[in-house]
Amino acid sequence: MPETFVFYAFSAVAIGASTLVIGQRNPMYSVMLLIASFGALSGLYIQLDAPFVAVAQIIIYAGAIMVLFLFVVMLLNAPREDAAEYDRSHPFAHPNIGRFGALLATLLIVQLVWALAKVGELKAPVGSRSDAASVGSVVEMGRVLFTRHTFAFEATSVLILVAMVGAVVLARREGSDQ
Amino acid sequence: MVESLTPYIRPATIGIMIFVAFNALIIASAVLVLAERKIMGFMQQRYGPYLVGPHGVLQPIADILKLLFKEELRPKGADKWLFTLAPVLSVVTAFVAFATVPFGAETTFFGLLDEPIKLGIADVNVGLLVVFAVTSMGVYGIVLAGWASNSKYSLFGGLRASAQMISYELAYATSLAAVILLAGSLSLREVVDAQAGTWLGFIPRWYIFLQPLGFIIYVIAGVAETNRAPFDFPEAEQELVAGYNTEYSSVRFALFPQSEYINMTTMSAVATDLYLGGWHGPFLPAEYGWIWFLAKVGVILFAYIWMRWTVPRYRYDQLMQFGWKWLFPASVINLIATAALVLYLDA
Amino acid sequence: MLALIPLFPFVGFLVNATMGKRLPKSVSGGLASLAMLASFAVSLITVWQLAGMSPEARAIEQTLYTWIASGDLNIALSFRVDPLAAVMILVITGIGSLIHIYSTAYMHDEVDSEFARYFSYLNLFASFMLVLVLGANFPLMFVGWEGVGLCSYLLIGFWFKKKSANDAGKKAFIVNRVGDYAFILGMLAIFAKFGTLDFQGVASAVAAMPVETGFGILSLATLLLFIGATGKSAQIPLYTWLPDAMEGPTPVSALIHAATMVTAGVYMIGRNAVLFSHAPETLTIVAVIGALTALMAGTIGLVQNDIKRVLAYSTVSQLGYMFLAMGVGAFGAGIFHLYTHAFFKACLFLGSGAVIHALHGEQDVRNMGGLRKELPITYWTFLLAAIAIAGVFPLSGFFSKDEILFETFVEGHTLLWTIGALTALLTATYMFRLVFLTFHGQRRHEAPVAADAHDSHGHDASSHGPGSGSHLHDAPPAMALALIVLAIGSVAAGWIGIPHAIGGHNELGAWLEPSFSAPRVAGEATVSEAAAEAGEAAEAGHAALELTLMGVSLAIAIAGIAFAYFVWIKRRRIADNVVREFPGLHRLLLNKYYVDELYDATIVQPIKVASTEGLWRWFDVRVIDGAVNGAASIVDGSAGVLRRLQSGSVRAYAGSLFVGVVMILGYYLWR
Amino acid sequence: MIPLSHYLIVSAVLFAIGTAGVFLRRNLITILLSIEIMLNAVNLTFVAFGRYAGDVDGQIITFFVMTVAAAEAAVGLALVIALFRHRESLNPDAFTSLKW
Repeated sequence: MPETFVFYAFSAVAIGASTLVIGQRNPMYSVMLLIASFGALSGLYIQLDAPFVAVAQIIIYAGAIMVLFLFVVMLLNAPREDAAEYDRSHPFAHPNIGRFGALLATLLIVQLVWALAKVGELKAPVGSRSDAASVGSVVEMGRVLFTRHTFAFEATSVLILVAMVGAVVLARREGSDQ
Repeated sequence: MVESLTPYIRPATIGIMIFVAFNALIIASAVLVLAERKIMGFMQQRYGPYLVGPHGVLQPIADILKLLFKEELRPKGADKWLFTLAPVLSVVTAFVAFATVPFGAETTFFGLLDEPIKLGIADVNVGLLVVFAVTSMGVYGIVLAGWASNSKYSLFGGLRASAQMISYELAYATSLAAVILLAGSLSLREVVDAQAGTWLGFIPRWYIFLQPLGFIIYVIAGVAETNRAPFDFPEAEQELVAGYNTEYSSVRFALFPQSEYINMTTMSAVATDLYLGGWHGPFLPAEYGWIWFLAKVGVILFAYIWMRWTVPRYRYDQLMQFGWKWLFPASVINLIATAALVLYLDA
Repeated sequence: MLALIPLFPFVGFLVNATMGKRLPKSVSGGLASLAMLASFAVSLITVWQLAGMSPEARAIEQTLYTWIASGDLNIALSFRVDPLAAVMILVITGIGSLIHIYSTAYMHDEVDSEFARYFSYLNLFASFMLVLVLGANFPLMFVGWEGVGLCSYLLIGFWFKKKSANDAGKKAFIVNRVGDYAFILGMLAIFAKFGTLDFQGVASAVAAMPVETGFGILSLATLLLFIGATGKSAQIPLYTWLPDAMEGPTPVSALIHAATMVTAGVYMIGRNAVLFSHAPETLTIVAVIGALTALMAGTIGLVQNDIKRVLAYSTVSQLGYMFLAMGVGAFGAGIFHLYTHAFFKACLFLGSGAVIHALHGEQDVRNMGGLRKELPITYWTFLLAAIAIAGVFPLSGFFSKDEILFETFVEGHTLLWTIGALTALLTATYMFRLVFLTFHGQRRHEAPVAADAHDSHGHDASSHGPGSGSHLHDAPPAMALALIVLAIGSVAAGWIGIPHAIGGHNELGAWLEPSFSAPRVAGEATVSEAAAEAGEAAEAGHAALELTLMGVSLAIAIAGIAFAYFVWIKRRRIADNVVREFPGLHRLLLNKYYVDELYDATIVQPIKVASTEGLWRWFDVRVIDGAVNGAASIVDGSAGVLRRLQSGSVRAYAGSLFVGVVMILGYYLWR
Repeated sequence: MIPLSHYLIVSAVLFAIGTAGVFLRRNLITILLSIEIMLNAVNLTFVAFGRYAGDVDGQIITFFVMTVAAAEAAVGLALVIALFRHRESLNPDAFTSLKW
């Protein structure tokens, strides 16, 4: 069962890396580990007959977004977290909120797994209802993207523009307006 | 498992291919080291390396040995893991990038094999994107090196590398997209085969004739992506001692130029496949097309070196200006024009 | 084609309003005048086409598109020109263009932007007025109706830096609004009754009905419409705004407050002649109101000293005449007078404008006199117009006024006829008082001083250089042209309405006749033909009577002139003596019967008090503010508690959100 | 063949990890990274369901998610830089001035 093995390998890498991302304090490591996790995820995408998404995942996430993160980490060069000063006025602003959040997260996992267990249909093999060709072809994807989802596509383009302008305005130093 | 990614070939042959490509790349980098210094010498009216072996052909070997026997230094306060990871990462990405680059038609290696195989490791239906993706990963090696060695020169080098490579990836990808439009496929092999034959019997159907602007943009962006002069800001000797690899020595150091040369080779190979018709050429039977391929790659590599020793380095702001305000718009225009052309021809 | 007529001025307005600031005066003014001339040309062509048709079918209708369609209310944006409208558009565009040309010279001392503003308003007014006239249904007419009101407001308050001008503008607008409100109600009543607002539809529907006896829905509707008319046409009780409107530039007074806009009410009644003639009650009211207005305004005009106010009151009184005519059912006569009046009143106003122009803003006749020499053109044109309005044969005023009086007499309203005749006497008197005081006798003024003293006029005297009062310059060519043309008009305009009695045959009457009868259906034609025949017969029968009446009114006119000459030229003392003898009467007239004060006391003050004490001090402060503050304080109180939750810590918010997620999911699982 | 539920469980776990990260870490950049993890978990779900249902919409939505992620990263990091300039800190609890 090679693909089962591959699946477990990728999943393990993804989950492990993600755990480490939030598990240690150095943002530099976090970024690198997250890249690893993305790589594993793209592996899963390939296994799901979505090679294009897989490559896009690498190009966009690993190749662009993460570089941006890395850039900022290096720019600010603030590798370690500083101890927080809390105001006690808020129940959630308590030092233990971290653990509280972790608890909630585990709770969420339990709930989701349970929910999945409830739905019997999901036990079916992922490829059972359709063949790879129907989802694998880049041509089909492009056609759908530019016909059925044209509006969303344009909207995202506008979104990107706005984000770009916003980022420029925000990151610009005060006084360097001219 | 996925059909799209399985290059339906026997593991044996894929192993052979990997072996061939790997060694080819290593040799190429060695040759390039020598070629670079020889050509530089020629251009500066010197002999260049001359002592080691006849006309100094063994110079690369000597360099490698020298580097191997150097001491492994790691600066105090450098990040242990990343400092080691960085060069490995860069060289690995450099190698992997070549994985989906086909470099020849079917051949039997002068009858060594009982049945012909396609020259090229993996034939993926999104091969072009894979190349692009892996090369885009290449930046991490440099950036990490710059950050991990905990030195301001290196840090500047890394910052510059990240900004520069992100900026030029845009133009790079856009010029690729134009070719994809023409060929109507993301598979490099199909792109190459789309360029077989000739117009009017004597002009080869290479995309360079359809995409002159695209080709120029691709080459320039490629130079910037590989951090070669005139865009070698990450390691600008006059400004930052040696940029991101200031603190490196011995093998770790050796890996950086290694990966740089491999990246150059990959760039040239991809350029050949995309614009120069790959292994297609006159006079030779398709079986020996890989010779054509090598020749074309060689020409482009020569151009690389030529450029390096001819053109002075930019200023960093000029680099950014050029990348964002000229190269990228030009590539977009090129893309739109190509799209219009394709639409017109199809309609 | 029809749409072009209002369109040209509108385009002119757009251009002047948008880029007028940057245009030199010659361009903006020339453009505006050109627009008017263009639409005048189009009107001429239209009327020519109209004249080509057979008298019954004289109408061109053009429907652009359906404007409002909701339920059974269906209003098309359609223009319709029939003989009546034809006369109106000719008057509006013709006199309008003359006044535009006049204004180019008159307003020349304004800065470019003001100049352009003035002409943009003027053009806008013209286009609205044309819409009013050409509109084929009530709502469209109402659009024009409101539009001209707006423009008149803008133009009266043109020199908005002057408080008096602003107040006058506001007054005009508000008083008009009262009328417009009634007008809207009238429209609603008509729609409720007939289910249509199209003039043709209403007319034919009414024609089918019997003449109403007593006070019914028709009387109500028509009365409401008439109240609207009193607002627009300055009749009792809503006339008070017109005299104040003289704060505006003089050409504006000439165009809007003498020649065109104020006649809108008359036109409206003429347009709905069929409707009104089915409501005798209203017609009587109209007639009485008209007569009373004419008399009252005449008496006031006798003692006013501001040259423009005198003209204003004379306008009011002439409008009274027109309504009198309408009231006695002599629609043709009324329109005829409207048409002649447009000429000579415009001429008079422009003449007075020339005088004021020459005197750098002097408006008080007591400071004038002896201008005959300095301002010959102005003098002669003014004189001709005055004779015309006084009603001396064979000038235009004579025929129209006489026709009205005759019709009144024939209809049997002897009392009204007497009032009319008396008013004619007054008219002749005060007009010539004006002429004599202004142009004869000796100069009684120092121009520069006067200019500074009563600079009730936008001009700065210095632009003419000090001491220029010693030598006055007559109207510049542009103004002179307008004056002369109008003078000729006021002489000759009447000749298309010469009654049969003296060998003419009232072309205008015949021309207008179809507009006042219901749209004829085939078969009805013969009947109305018969009616027309009968009318002819009656005319013939009355010839002798008409001749005598003519003689009478002519005598009256001459008498008035002679009286004026006697009092204000020969024996100046008499006037003063009279004043001294009856100071109360004089003050009463001088203060316009204290009507303004009356309105102020009875209407304005109560409303003021009610709104300040009741609405403001009690309702607004107590109720509304109380509610607002109460809500605010409630929010404040609760927020004081809730704000604790807003710690500003992002993760706190995320935490609360996350808790919510987990709980909702849990609910769906455990359920 | 791997059951659909496996992929879903993986994505659920990733999502939970992301959420936990938002609470555990006191570094704005790491928190942004955690958000990226969540987005990717969702992407995985989309692609898995898309594969299961046999249409490409799942993947296309993934692209939109990526776009949003890119925008979010750009603006978020710009904010981080701006904040860091004001207080030499990346601790979210240091920026609690936006309250009553």
